[in-house]
Amino acid sequence: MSNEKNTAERIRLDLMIEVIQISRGGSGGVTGAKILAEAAMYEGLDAQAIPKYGSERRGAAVEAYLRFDTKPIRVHSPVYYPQHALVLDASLLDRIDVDKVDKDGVIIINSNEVPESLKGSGRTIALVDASRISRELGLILSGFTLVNMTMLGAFVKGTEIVSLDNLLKAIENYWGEKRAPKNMEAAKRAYEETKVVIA
Amino acid sequence: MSNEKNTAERIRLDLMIEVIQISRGGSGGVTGAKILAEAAMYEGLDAQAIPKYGSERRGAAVEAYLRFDTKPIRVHSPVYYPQHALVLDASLLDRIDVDKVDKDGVIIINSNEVPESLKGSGRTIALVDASRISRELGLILSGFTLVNMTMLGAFVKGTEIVSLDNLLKAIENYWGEKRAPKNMEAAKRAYEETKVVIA
Amino acid sequence: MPVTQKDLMKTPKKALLKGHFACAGCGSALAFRHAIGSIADEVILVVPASCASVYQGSGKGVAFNVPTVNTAFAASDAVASGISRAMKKKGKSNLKVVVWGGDGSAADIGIATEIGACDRQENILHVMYSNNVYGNTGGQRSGDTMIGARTTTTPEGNTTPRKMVPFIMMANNARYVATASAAYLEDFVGKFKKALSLDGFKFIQIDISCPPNWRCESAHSVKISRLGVQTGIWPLFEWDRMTNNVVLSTPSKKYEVVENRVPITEWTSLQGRFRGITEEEIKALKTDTERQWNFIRKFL
Amino acid sequence: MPVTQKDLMKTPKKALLKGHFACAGCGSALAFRHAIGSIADEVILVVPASCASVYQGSGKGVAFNVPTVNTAFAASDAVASGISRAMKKKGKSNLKVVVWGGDGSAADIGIATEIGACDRQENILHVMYSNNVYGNTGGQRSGDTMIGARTTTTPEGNTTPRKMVPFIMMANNARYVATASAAYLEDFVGKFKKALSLDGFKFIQIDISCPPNWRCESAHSVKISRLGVQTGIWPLFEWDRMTNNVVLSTPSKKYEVVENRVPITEWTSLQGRFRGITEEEIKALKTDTERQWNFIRKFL
Amino acid sequence: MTEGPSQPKLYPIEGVAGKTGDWRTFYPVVDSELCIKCNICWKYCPDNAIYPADREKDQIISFDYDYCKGCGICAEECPKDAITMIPEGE
Amino acid sequence: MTEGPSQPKLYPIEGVAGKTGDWRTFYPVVDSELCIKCNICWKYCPDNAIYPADREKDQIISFDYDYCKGCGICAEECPKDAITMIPEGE
Amino acid sequence: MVVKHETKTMTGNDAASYAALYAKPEVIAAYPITPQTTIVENLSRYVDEGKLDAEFIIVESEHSALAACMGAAWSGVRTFTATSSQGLLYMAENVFWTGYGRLPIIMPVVNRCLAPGWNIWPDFQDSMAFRDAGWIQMYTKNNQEVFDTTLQAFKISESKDIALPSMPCLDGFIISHTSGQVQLPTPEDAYEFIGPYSDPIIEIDVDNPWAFGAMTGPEQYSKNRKDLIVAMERAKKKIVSVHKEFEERFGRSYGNGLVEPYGDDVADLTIVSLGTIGDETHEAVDRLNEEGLNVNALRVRTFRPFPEEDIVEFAKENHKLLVIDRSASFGHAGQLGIEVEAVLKRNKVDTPVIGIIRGLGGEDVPYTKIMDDAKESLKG
Amino acid sequence: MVVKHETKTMTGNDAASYAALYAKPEVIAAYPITPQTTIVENLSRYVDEGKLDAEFIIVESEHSALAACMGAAWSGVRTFTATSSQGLLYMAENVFWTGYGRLPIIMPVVNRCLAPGWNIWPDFQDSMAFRDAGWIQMYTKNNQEVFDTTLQAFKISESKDIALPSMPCLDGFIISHTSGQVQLPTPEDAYEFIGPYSDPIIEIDVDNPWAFGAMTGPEQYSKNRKDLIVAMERAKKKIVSVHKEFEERFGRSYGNGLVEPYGDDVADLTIVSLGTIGDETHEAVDRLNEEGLNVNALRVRTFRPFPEEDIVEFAKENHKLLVIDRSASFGHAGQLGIEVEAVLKRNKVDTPVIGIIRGLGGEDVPYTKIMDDAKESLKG
Ligand SMILES: Cc1ncc(C[n+]2csc(CCOP(=O)(O)OP(=O)(O)O)c2C)c(N)n1
Ligand SMILES: Cc1ncc(C[n+]2csc(CCOP(=O)(O)OP(=O)(O)O)c2C)c(N)n1
Ligand code: SF4
Ligand code: SF4
Ligand code: SF4
Ligand code: SF4
Ligand code: SF4
Ligand code: SF4
Ligand SMILES: [Mg+2]
Ligand SMILES: [Mg+2]
Repeated sequence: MSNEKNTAERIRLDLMIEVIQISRGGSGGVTGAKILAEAAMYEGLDAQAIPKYGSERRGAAVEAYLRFDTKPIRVHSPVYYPQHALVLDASLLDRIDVDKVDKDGVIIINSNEVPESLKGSGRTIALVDASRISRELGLILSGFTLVNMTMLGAFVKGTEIVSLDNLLKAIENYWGEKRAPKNMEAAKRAYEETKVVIA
Repeated sequence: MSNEKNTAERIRLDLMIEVIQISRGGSGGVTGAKILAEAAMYEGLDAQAIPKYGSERRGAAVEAYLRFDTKPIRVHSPVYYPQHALVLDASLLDRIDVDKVDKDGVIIINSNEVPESLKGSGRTIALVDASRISRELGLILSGFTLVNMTMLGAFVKGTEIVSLDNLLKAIENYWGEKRAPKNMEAAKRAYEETKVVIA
Repeated sequence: MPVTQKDLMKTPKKALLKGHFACAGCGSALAFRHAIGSIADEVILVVPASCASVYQGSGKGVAFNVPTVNTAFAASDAVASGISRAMKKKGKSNLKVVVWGGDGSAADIGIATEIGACDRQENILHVMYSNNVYGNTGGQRSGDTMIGARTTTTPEGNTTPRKMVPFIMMANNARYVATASAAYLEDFVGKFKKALSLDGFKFIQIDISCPPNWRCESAHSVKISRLGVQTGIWPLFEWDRMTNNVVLSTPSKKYEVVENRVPITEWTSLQGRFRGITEEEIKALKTDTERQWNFIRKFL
Repeated sequence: MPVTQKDLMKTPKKALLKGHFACAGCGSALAFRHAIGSIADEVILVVPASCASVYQGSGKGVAFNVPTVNTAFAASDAVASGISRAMKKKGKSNLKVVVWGGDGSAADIGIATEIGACDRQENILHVMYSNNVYGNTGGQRSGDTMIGARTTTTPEGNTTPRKMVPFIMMANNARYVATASAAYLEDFVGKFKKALSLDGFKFIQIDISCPPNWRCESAHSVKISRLGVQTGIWPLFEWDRMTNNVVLSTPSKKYEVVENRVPITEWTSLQGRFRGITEEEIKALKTDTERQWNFIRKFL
Repeated sequence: MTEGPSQPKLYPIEGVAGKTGDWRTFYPVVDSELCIKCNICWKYCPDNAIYPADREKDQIISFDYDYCKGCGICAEECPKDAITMIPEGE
Repeated sequence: MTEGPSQPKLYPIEGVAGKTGDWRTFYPVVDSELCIKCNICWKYCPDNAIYPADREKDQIISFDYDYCKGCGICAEECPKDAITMIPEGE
Repeated sequence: MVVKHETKTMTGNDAASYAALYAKPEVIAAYPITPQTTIVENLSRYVDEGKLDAEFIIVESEHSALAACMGAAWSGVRTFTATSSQGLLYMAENVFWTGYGRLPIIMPVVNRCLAPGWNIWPDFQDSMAFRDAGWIQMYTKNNQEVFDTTLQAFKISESKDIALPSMPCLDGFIISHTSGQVQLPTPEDAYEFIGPYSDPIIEIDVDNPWAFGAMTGPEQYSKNRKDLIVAMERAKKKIVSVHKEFEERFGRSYGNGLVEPYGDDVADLTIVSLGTIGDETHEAVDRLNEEGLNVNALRVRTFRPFPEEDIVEFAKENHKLLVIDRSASFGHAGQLGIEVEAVLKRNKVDTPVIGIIRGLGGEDVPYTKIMDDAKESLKG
Repeated sequence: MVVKHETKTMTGNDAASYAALYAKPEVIAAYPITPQTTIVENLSRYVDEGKLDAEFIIVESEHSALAACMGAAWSGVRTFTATSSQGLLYMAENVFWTGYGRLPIIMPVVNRCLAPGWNIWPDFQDSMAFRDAGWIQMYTKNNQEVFDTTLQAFKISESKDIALPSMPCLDGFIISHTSGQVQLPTPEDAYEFIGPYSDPIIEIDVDNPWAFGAMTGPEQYSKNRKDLIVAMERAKKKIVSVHKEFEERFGRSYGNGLVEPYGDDVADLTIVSLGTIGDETHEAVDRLNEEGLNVNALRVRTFRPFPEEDIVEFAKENHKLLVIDRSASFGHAGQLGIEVEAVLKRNKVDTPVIGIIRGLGGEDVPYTKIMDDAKESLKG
């Protein structure tokens, strides 16, 4: 269960890659994870998106997990030692145990800057102001800025597990003709704007 | 299960005695059997009264079984090969398989005379006009003549398994002060009037 | 479409074959014979646990000469829903799905199922025949037992009022609700056929007398039912969602006026279940009867 | 005994501790806070499966600061009966046994249990808070879903009328029946306390808004509830067995007159569950609202 | 075609409870003098054990004693008291 | 005395769902100029996150930001529009 | 100890009712179903006549019957109900709730088979369906044992270290409606034996509120269940000790309370069974012995907790087991048979086991039939 | 046979919904309960959107959900529902009715543990409680198998020589709510595989009336049950043959349909389990093998009918079994463990069996835990 190999090695060795995602109830995090699993499928990978259900409410922190593998996935547990972390709301960063995230992995954060707690950690951080992008594109529901699709772009940029094309295909497929364009645009813009830095 | 011993032998050998009773739904046959079991208890016997439940309705034929033994009874089946038969309504005689009743047993019938079917059978028959006795004593409920207590007197007379005194005690106990006298009287009169004949 | 005695004679076939298991004088079997008989060639019966599940027969065969599905005690309206929908799917909506059950299922254990089917406006008719008691299990109190009745679970007399399922079904927006009595068979069959002509969930409660549990002479079965109407204990009426109005049925019209009613004791005195009923109980029974009439009056 | 906002401030203790699991803007938690708060030192709560079984908390502890028994979905009124009888036996009849549950248990799966307790005249109060939907499982249609509402099991809009459990309880001869709204908390708490002062089975339905399932802004929660009353969609009233009469509550009085009502679209337009509602649906919803008023009028 | 499973399925027959005439303790007799062929007795018989009268054929009612349970309703309801209940065996 | 069985029993605590202030995306602020101490906001808060105003002590309402979920009802219901919802972080 | 006894002739249902009467439950809720009905009727009568000072709740279904008892149990009072067959299934949710919630409710189950078709006669399919539910289950052989077991059940279930509901099982009609002799202690002696329920397992308290059954995570949940597993283990000892205490006081016993052996210690064949078949088996054993066949018997009185050790001990000494089930786990085999095989396997006992199913739907299982089966098994 | 496939990413509940959609049931009735809910929602949507031409009955309880399906089944149409946990218990009476009545209803059960306390996470206590009820039970390991099994279930259950309802079981959340890849055949191919339900097992017919489920005496009753026993035996073969046919057509298989062995034929330890633990076990086996430990696995896919022969065959060759249950029969042991022990005993297989219970109340059972358990077992 622990990090036996680093991410680069894992990819080379065809080992499974695991990701933790943290978001707020109502922000579509679970949908995002599902779309990512679909994008990975287009990539030819086997993928799993596991929402951690509890009594999540709108605004409360919600975890989800992702797995990607070149072989069929036979593991069903939550992810304990992820390679990467996807943080849809910077204020939730303290909800995940960063020490359990692979040192060589990427932490993708909806933020303009490296959060205090990570500064000087030497970690690879992918940063994007997804909230702004989403707001600009009008991705708002009942006062809630929907950053889920946007952050997928950042994830793809930060981890390169799936291609942007396949991500866009998955988004398009999920949202359907009418609603896809805005969401694809959000992912694309995030992809472009994401900066990968070493903290 | 078959008649391994005749009744006389059974009593001598302390073997179980089994009885079949047939009556009409609503005529109190089940109560009668229960009271008989209680009378046997006073006699120091172990006794069982088994109503055969089905969808009996008022007027329809209802079977019940009785067992008496000096040892605890461990048998729970219906009675297949009774020593005696107790027939609360002569018209129901054809509902029981007389061939399965012990040749040396007694068939107690609510009737003035030996029924056609038994004539010349050589069987021991105990006869009493219980309906008349009951009517005379006013043992009638919603137009139904209640012969159950009356026939207990005949049974006791015919089989001598329990004493009249113990029967009366059981009747008294069941009916309570107010309603017992009439019922005891019915049993007593039947006891006196019962004629045991060889058919 | 008023039904006459003549009409009762014109049934497509006998719905209830002779030699069934009902007690002598059973009002439920009597009602069944005419109502189900009137549509015996196009009915599907659903029968919850009740005397009807027993008097239909056993072992060798059944006395019900129409398709019959016996169901768990609380399941019948849902089973009927499933049948009705399946028949619709098969293009056989002409077939009438009728639940024929007692007060136990309709008023107690199965009322959620029934209200559910009503809420969904399923195209079925529920006939609740009420002997005011769990007859099949030997006469325990049901929700439809009236004040003062001695049952095996209320040996000193029941103290709570009748549940009045017809009112509940009115409140629950059924398509059609009616009450009936085994003493007024033409009236009953008329309502039964009218109900079947309407789409949606229909409910009829028919009070039927039950000699063993009412502890009465079987010969008095119909008479007691009639007295139930004449004493005002059991008001006969129809209610239709379209009008939200109650129409009193002819046999009951006169008895809306308390003065016209036959004294309640003429009805109780014929029944062993009321032996020992006290003055207060009679009074409470009358008060509850008036409560029912008052409810009805709101809709007149 | 009219309750004022001042009275709301005088609670024996807080019934609902801060940091509970209800969604932001939950009308049910709001109603709970004041009603249960008003008798927090002498209440025993019975909670069927519902949002209330979730928002009370989990894991470390609970936000309900009163004795609480969580029950199976259909079991609460029977559990409450058992508690009430046991307390009677123990000489603690002063304690109030309150069922606090949703429309799912009260209108659907548990209505037989509820009608049974009502029939037995158990000394309990059932508060049905209705968000017109199975909230806890993610917003499926319940028996109390109104015409036109989009739910996850009626994505194209519900077609059947609301069940109107209060009417059913009136028909079922409850001791006291009332409706309430989370926008009129003094009115609600007044009814709540009145109910608790009476012996027997009492029933209150309070409509509460539910931001996630009504797909509305949480800030609009109270406003939408208020509009529910002002549009006439949700009439507030009391009914008492003793009088068999309905008394319209002050907030609703004006809206008996159709002309006085706020247009229904002011209410629907704030809620995503009515997005795409058609003219016919609106009409059907209005017709059904009028049906409810008509039922009430019979008892005025 | 495969045969279906063994299920608790029963078919309609007459006399499922046997000849229920057996249950009787009284039996009905009609007085042809009194009978006005109104068929009220027929209507009220829970056991369908009365053959109805036919005015046209001038035929009065009669009983199916195989199945009549002897409840006595017909006698009680006959407007002309044309039916009498007689104890069985008499 | 024997100890009882292990049963699913929980005791009341504050903050069972954690500091639910976390859930907020907007937070309420009151304008003391506008507030008339009517406590309507207090009444309508589902989270009991408003400390009521006290006219006698001339004290206006205030918020318990640890638990306020930011629903915005108080702002919506305040008759004087004395409450404003501000995006978190601003 | 010398105690006064009175012998009465009564049905098995009467015997269960007497045990309840003597235990003085404070709340009773029940719903009628054949063949349990007369228990409900007896208790209504006791209460209506003032013989029993209890609240009797005439509910509208079995789901509510048990629910009402649960409400009473949470309130800390002694409570009682009874059911059968469809009724037991209809209350299924609450049966598990009671067991998992550790509420000490006593509920005789009058065994009757399950529909369809409607059939009111006995088999054990109904109670067997709840063998996972966290209830103590004891199968009785006659009216006397019904009384004794029901009384013992109160004492066992209400112990704080046990806190498990009990389901005394009695064959429908065969026991429930058959009259036989039952020795009754005085009501006072009976009550003294079980004692008042004065230190309840759980009790609603407005001054010290708790919430029962709120959302529970895997950790606490599995802790509760593990404690249930342990409590069941403890219950075995408790059943034995209460049974022994009962024997000392009233002079009657059923083996050690868990299993009742009959006949010689060692035999060529042991007949293992439940309920009245167990009693009938004693008759069969005597007759087989008379015929010179070396057969003995083991009646499993307590099925939950399952008396693994006792069965294994007995099986070890014997040469073959014939297990007679009156129910089946369709798609596999009889429930008792399966579990007997399992414990022998687990304990490496080689004694062969033959499992047969008899008496489904109330088919009669006379001792002659058992003798035939035994002879067949001796051959095989 | 070459068939078109499409791979989609979907949850386990979606997979069950697709199987239902493709089978074209004519009547569906269901009631929501976490974690089954999305199946109901999917099907409502299919019907509301016109994708599926079925009557959807939005009932007021699970008792009614299954009852409505039964009504439809009696009417001779294909029918479908789904439930979980408390919902399954609430419909208990009808679950038995359907099994004993031989109505071919397909009802996925999304496994969730039973209250109290409320807990929405998975264990198998719910479906296990119905192992006597006359239903085929298959436990699945992932989303793909959910689809495949649900589809197969229609073909198996609706065969006239089987006529048994089917309960495909899927771990709540772990399967039901986790998205993964599922290969879907075309709707046409899927439908062709199971075929229309054109020769119904039973069908209401006004021209040839019968009564179903009337009072039934012991003789006919036990005849019905004996036929049920035999049908379950036949079902084993049918499951294998339908599974084979499925494999030929669609190229996917799960062992022989009854059990799925994994790893070497012979090992020092065989891990026997159900559901996703079975899948996780494969991971554990590979890793244990990598560590040089000789371990293999047997996933019991079909629990009812119980694949006695297959388990025995496999056990014979191996040296020790570790059976992992995700449920317990309180007062005895894990249900799978008990039954595995029983069949080994019955068939005189000496291979020792160790039974453990894991994952109650949704406790996670990662392969690391399984590896630890295996190592422990290898020692003991
Ligand atoms: C779940 C369940 N509980 C109890 C029963 C037993 N039971 C069968 S019929 C019946 C009473 C039926 O009463 P009612 O509906 O009034 O019909 P009646 O017998 O009076 O015709 C009862 C309690 C049952 N079959 N199922
Ligand atoms: C027997 C049973 N069926 C289904 C469920 C699942 N369930 C739990 S809460 C709920 C809906 C509750 O709806 P409602 O009563 O309206 O309360 P709300 O969640 O809206 O507050 C459902 C369907 C259950 N717990 N038990
Ligand atoms: S008990 Fe009553 S309702 Fe039942 S069959 Fe007999 S008379 Fe009819
Ligand atoms: S879903 Fe609705 S009722 Fe449930 S807690 Fe949230 S707001 Fe309240
Ligand atoms: S009721 Fe009387 S008069 Fe009328 S047909 Fe019958 S016997 Fe003749
Ligand atoms: S006595 Fe009864 S059963 Fe016989 S004919 Fe008359 S009404 Fe019919
Ligand atoms: S509602 Fe507005 S005015 Fe009233 S107390 Fe609150 S902030 Fe002040
Ligand atoms: S925003 Fe909502 S939770 Fe916060 S104080 Fe205002 S009403 Fe309360
Ligand atoms: Mg009835
Ligand atoms: Mg709700």
